[in-house]
Amino acid sequence: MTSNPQSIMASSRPLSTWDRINPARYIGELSETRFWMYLLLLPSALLIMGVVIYPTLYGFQLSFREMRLNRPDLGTDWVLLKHYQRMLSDQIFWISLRNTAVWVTAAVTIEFSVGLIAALALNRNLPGTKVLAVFILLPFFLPNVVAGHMWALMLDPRLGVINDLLVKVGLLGGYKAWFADPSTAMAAAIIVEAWHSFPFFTLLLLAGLKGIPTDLYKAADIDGAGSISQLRLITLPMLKTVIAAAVILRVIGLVNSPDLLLILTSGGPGRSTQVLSLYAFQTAYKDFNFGYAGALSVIMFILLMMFAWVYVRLSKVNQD
Amino acid sequence: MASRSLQSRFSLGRFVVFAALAFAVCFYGIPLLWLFMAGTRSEASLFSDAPFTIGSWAAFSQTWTNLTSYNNFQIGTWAANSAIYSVGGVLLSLVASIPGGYALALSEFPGRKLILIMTMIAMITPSTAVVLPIFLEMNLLGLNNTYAGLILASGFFPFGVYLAYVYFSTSLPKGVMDSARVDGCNRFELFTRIALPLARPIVALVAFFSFLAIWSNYFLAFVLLSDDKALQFTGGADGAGERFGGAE
Amino acid sequence: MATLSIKGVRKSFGSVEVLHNIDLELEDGGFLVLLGPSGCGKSTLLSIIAGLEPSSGGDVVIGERTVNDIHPKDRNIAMVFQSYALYPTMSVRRNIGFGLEMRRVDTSSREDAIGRAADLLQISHLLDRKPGQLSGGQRQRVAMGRAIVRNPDLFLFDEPLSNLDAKLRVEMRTEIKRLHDRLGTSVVYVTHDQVEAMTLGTKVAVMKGGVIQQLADPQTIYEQPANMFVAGFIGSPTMNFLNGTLENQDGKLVLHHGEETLELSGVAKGASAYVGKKVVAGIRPETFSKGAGPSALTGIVDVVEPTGPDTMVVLDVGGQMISARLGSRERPHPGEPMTLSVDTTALNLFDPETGDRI
Amino acid sequence: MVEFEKVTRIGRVKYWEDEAMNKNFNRRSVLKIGAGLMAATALTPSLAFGQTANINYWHTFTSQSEFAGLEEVMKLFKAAHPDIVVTQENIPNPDFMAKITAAVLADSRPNVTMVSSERFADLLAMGALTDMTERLANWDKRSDFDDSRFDSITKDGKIYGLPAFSFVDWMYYRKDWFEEAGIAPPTTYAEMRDAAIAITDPSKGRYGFGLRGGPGGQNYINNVMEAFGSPVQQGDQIGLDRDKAIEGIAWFSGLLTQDKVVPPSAPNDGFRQVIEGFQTGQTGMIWHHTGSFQDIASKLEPGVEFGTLAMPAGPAARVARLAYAYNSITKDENADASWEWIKFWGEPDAAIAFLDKTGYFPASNSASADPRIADNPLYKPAAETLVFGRPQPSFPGLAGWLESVVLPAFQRALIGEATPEQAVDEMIDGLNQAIG
Repeated sequence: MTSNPQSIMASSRPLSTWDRINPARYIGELSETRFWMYLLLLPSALLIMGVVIYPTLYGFQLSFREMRLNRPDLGTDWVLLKHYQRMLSDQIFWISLRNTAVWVTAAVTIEFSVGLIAALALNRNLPGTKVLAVFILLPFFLPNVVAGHMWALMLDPRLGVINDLLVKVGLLGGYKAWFADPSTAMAAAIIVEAWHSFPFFTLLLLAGLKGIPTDLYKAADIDGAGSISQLRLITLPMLKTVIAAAVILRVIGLVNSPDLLLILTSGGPGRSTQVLSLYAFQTAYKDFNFGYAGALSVIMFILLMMFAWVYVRLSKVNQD
Repeated sequence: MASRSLQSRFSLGRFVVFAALAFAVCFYGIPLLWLFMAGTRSEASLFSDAPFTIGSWAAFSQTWTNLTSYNNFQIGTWAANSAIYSVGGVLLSLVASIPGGYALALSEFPGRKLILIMTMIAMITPSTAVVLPIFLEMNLLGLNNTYAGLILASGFFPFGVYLAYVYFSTSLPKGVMDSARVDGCNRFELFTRIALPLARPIVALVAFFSFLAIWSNYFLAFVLLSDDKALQFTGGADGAGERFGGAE
Repeated sequence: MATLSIKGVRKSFGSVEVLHNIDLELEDGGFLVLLGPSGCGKSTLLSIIAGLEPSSGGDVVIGERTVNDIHPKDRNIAMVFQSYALYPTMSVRRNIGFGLEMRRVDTSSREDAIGRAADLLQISHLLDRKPGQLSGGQRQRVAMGRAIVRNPDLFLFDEPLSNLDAKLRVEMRTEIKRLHDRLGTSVVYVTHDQVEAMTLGTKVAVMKGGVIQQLADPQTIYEQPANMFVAGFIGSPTMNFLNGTLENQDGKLVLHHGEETLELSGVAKGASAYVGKKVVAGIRPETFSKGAGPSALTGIVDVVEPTGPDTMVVLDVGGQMISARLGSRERPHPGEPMTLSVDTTALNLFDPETGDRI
Repeated sequence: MVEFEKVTRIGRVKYWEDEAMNKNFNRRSVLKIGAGLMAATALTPSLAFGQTANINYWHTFTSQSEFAGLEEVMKLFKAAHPDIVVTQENIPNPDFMAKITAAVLADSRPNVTMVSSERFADLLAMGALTDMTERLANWDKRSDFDDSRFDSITKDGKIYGLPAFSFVDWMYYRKDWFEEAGIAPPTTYAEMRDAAIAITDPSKGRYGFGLRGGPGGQNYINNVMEAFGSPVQQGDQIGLDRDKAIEGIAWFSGLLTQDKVVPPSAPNDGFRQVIEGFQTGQTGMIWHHTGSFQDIASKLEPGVEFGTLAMPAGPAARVARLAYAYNSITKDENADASWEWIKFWGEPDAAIAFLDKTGYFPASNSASADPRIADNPLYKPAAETLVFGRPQPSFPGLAGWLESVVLPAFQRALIGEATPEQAVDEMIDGLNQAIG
C-alpha cells in the first residue's frame, strides 16, 4: 500500500488477544458466509416449529380422530370426517357461527370507528393530548380477565355503577340485568370488548397518520375540500394498508379469543352469546371432546384464512 | 368570504375533536376512575355508598393489607412471576422476531416465502387449539411448570416478525447500509451496529405488543403452570375471584 | 492512492443486462467522472467498484490488486453517497470515525484523524451534533469527512451534490476540486450533471444504456464528441443538429440545408467520404455570431432569452430550430429575419445512420 | 335460650373476626388488586421456591377462610408427620378440569388431589385415580365413616377416595320477612312458590327467590327435574323422563316467566350474584350449601334476619345433595405418604380444626358429633339433611352435559326463547350425544 506524505490517516492496530477469542469476531466472519441469513432466522424458525407448526398439526390430526378423554372406552381411532359431518347438523355450531359473525363485525366496526376518532383527535397535537393519549390507552393494559371481571361488576344488576349512573341521569327506569336479557347481552359484551380493545386501532392508526404528508391536506384545503372529504379522499386511502392490517389482526384476535365472553356470559343466556372460540373451548375443556374441539378449531382457522385472503384482495393491498 | 368559511370549518373541526375526546374520557375514563376508587373503599362502602365515593386512606391501606396478606403475600409472588414471564417472553420474542424480520426483509433465499406463510399461519391459529399440544410438548421437554417453559411457549410473537419484516423492508436507508459496508462492517456488525439502532422504534413496538399479548395470555400460563407459587398474576387473580370449592 | 482499471465488467439482473463489457482505466491521482442520464448504469458500475454489488463478469483492479472477491472494507476505498448516508444514531464525531473504529484504530489516533478532517472541512464545531441537527451542506461535509479520514486508495462519489441547492452545489463542487488537488487521491465520481463532469473530471466517461459512449478528457468530450448522444448530452443549451447534404463545391466542402449553404473549412478528414450523402452537422450555440459570412444561416427569430451575460436566440431556419448564444447587447425582436455566421472550425459532422462522428 | 345465645355468639365472633381481618376475598378484591397493581409498580418479589416437596396436593380452596383452614390442617400434619412435606397447590375451580386433564395426558399428576363428587366419573374414566379400597379396609378409623359417605367415589365396588368434608345442600330464608308476612317456612316446592309469591314486592325491590340461572345453576336444575320424578341416573340407567322433566323445568322457569318472583337478572346470576342478592335484601330465599353460612352471617344477623331450612320436597322426591370433597391418590409415587395425608383429614383433630376456620361440615361421625354442630339449631336442618340427603349422580360426561347443555337450555326457557318442552328435548339430545 502506498503511503501519502500528507496522510491524515491513523494506522490500524494489530489483532489483540481479546480480538482473537472475541466471539463477535467469529460471528462476524460467519456473517459473511451464506449461512448468515439462516443464522438470523434460526431463533424464529425454531420457535415457529416448536410452538406453532407442531401444535397446529397436532391439533389438525386430532380433528380426524376420536378423542374423548372421559370416554377411554371409545378409543382414539381415526374417524375421518365424522366430526365435520356432525358439525353440519349441530345447531349450536351454526348459532355460534352466526354469533361469531355478529360479535366480530360489530366489535371491529365500533373499535375501528372509535379508534379512528381517537387517533384523529390525538393527531391534532392539541395541548393535553399526550396525557389524554396515555389515559385513553390504559384499558389496553388491563388483561382480558381483569377487564372482564371489572365490567361484570360495573354492569351488575344490583351493585353496578353503570346502572346507577343511567338511572340517575334518567336514561333507565330501573336497574337492568344486561347479561340476563338476550336482546342486550351481546350488545353489552360488544361494548365491553370495544372498550377494552379500541386502543389497538388508535395506536396503529396514529402511527399511520403520522406518515401522511401534511402537504396533501394543504393542497386539499386550497382545493376547498372539507374535513369529511379530506377524511374520505386523503386520510382513509393513505391509511389503507394500516387499516387492512389492523382489521385483519383484530378479527383474528376476536375470533380466536374466548376469554371475555367466558367471563361475562359463558355464552348465555341460552345460546345468545355463544361464539365459535367459546364453543371449542367448552367442547375441549368441559366435555373433554378434543376431536370435535379440534375440528371446530380447524374450521375457525379456515374461515380466518378465507377472510384474510378475501379482505386483502378487496382492499387491494399489495403485500409480499 | 373564503377565510371566513375556513375559520368556521376550523372551529367546527375543533368542536368535533373536543366532543370526541370528551366522549372518550367519559366512556373510557369513568370505569378506570371507578376501578381506582374501588381500591380506596371498604367492602361495606362498595355495597352501600354511591359509586363515586372516595374512600378513606385507612380503607385503602386495609385493601393493601388484604392484598399483601392474601395467602402469605401470594399476590406479590404472582406479580413478580408475571414480571419474569413477561420480561422473559418479551426478550425471547425480540430475539426471534427482530433478526427474523431482518433476514426476511433483506434477502432472497429458498424457504423465505414458506417462513412468511408460516408466520401468517401462526397469527391465525386459534389459541385454544394449540394450548394442549404445547403443554404436552413442554412436558416432553421437562419444561412444564417452569419459567423456561412458559417463556418458550409465549416467546413466539408472529406479529412481531411481521412488523420487523415490514419495517426493515421499507425503512432501512440503503445508502446508510452501503456506507457501513464500505466503512468496514461485516454483516453481523451491519445488523448490530447500524440496523438495530435504526430499528429502535420497531423494537419498542414489538416489545410493547408482545408484552401485552403475554401479559393477557392467561389461559396458556394457566395450563402450563401448576405450582401455585409459580402462578402468573392474571391466572392467580382469576382463581382468587372464585371463592368456594367444589359445589359452590 | 492507486490506479483503477476495469476490464470487461458486465452486470445483469436476471435476463436484463445493465452493463455491457465495460473497460476503463484511471491513472493514479486522476479524477474520473461517470456521466450519463439516469438508468445508464453508472451507479451500478460504482457499486461494483465499491464491492457493494457483485459483477456478473470481468475484473476490477485497484492498484495492483484484483478485488473482485474482496469485501468492500478491504478494498481501501471510501464512498460518499447521494443521500449522505450518515448514521442517524451516531454523533458527527462517531460518524466520521466509524470507518476507523471498524478497523480497530486506537482511540487517540482516531481522534487526531477526525480532528484533522474536521478542520479541513471546517466542521469542527459540529462534531458533537447528530446528523438530524445539520443542514444539507453540513451533512455533505460530514459525509466527505467520513470518506477522507480514512485516506483511502480510491474515493467513490455517488452523485454527492444532487441533494443540495444550486448555490451550495457550486460551492461544494469547488470544495471537492480543492480537496482532490490537495489530497491527490484517485476519484471515481458519478453524476448526471455535465457541469460537474466538465469542471471536476480529468477524465469523463459518458455512459448510455450500459455502454461507455466516450472516455476522454472534458475538453475532448466537449469539442469532439464521439457521437450524437455525447454531443447532445454535453453543453447547455444543447448542440444544434442541422440535417443537410455534403457536397464538393469548387474544391471546398459545403453543406446544403434547404436554401442555406454552409462552407466548411477545417472539418475532419474523413468527411470527404460522405460527399453526396446526408450528414448531420453539430453546431454549438456559442459558435454563432451575428452577421453574414461564407458560412451563414438566415432564419426568423422565434424566441429571445436574455440571460445577462448572453442573449440566447432561437431561430427558425427552414423549419428547424437553431439556438445561438449571442452577446448581451444583441436584442433582436421575434418575427424579424436574422443572419448568423458559423465558426465552422468548431463544427462536427455526424453520420445520421450510426450517430457517430465523422 | 342458652342455645340461641350460643348461636349468636358464634355468629358474632365470626362476624367480628371477619370484620377485623377482612378475610373475604372475592371478585371485588380482584379489582382492587388491579388498581393496586396499577398504582404500585414496584412490588417486592418473594420467590420462595426453596421447599422440596415429598407430596403434592392439588385443591380448589380459594377463599381466605379456606386457606386458613388448610394451613391449620397442614400445621397439625407437620407436627404429626415431620418426615412428610406437603406442598399445596391451589387450582381455581373453573379451570380445574382443564388443568387436571392436561396433567393426566402428560402424566404430570399431583400425588393427592381433592376430588369433588361430580368430577369423580370423568377423572376415573381418564384414569387419574388410584384404587384405595384396600388401604381403607385396613384403616382403624374406617368405622368413623358411614358407608354412604363413599357412594360418590365408588365404582364397581372399588373406592377411590376418602371424604375430607361435606357440602350439605340447604336453603337460607329471610326470617324477618316471613314473620312480617305471617307465613311459615316452606317444606315443599308448592309451599315455597306460595311463599315466594307472598313476599315478592317489586315496589320494595323484593323478590321471593334467588334463582341461580347463571354459572353453577345447572346442578339445581337437575335437582328440580329429579324432584319432579326425572332422575338423570338410576343405577346404570341414564336418561330423562321427558314428561316429568318438562314439569320440573316448567315449574322452575315459571318462577321467573310466570310468577315473576325471581329477579330478572336470574339467567346470568351465578354464585356471587345469588349470595349478594340475598345479602342485600333483594331476595327472600336462596338455595346453597352450608359453606356460605359465615359469609351470609357477615351481612345479616343469623337467627333474626335470616334462618336456615332443609331443602323443600318436590312432587316426587325431596332432593338435597350431600356432596363430599374427597381426597384421592392420583400418583403411585410416594403413595404411602399420600395415604398418611389423606387419612389425616379424616382424623377428628384435623376435621374440627378445619370446621373451626371454615364452617364446612366434617364427614366423619365423631367430628359431626362435636357439640358446636350438634347443639346449634341453625345447623339442625343440615343435620336433618344428612339423613335424607342423596349424593350427586355420577357418570362420565355428566359435568359437561350439565354445564354446556342443561344450563343453556334452561336459560332459553327462562328468557322465553324456548318452551319447557323444547328445553327438555335439547337436554335429551345433548345427553345422548354425551353418553353416545
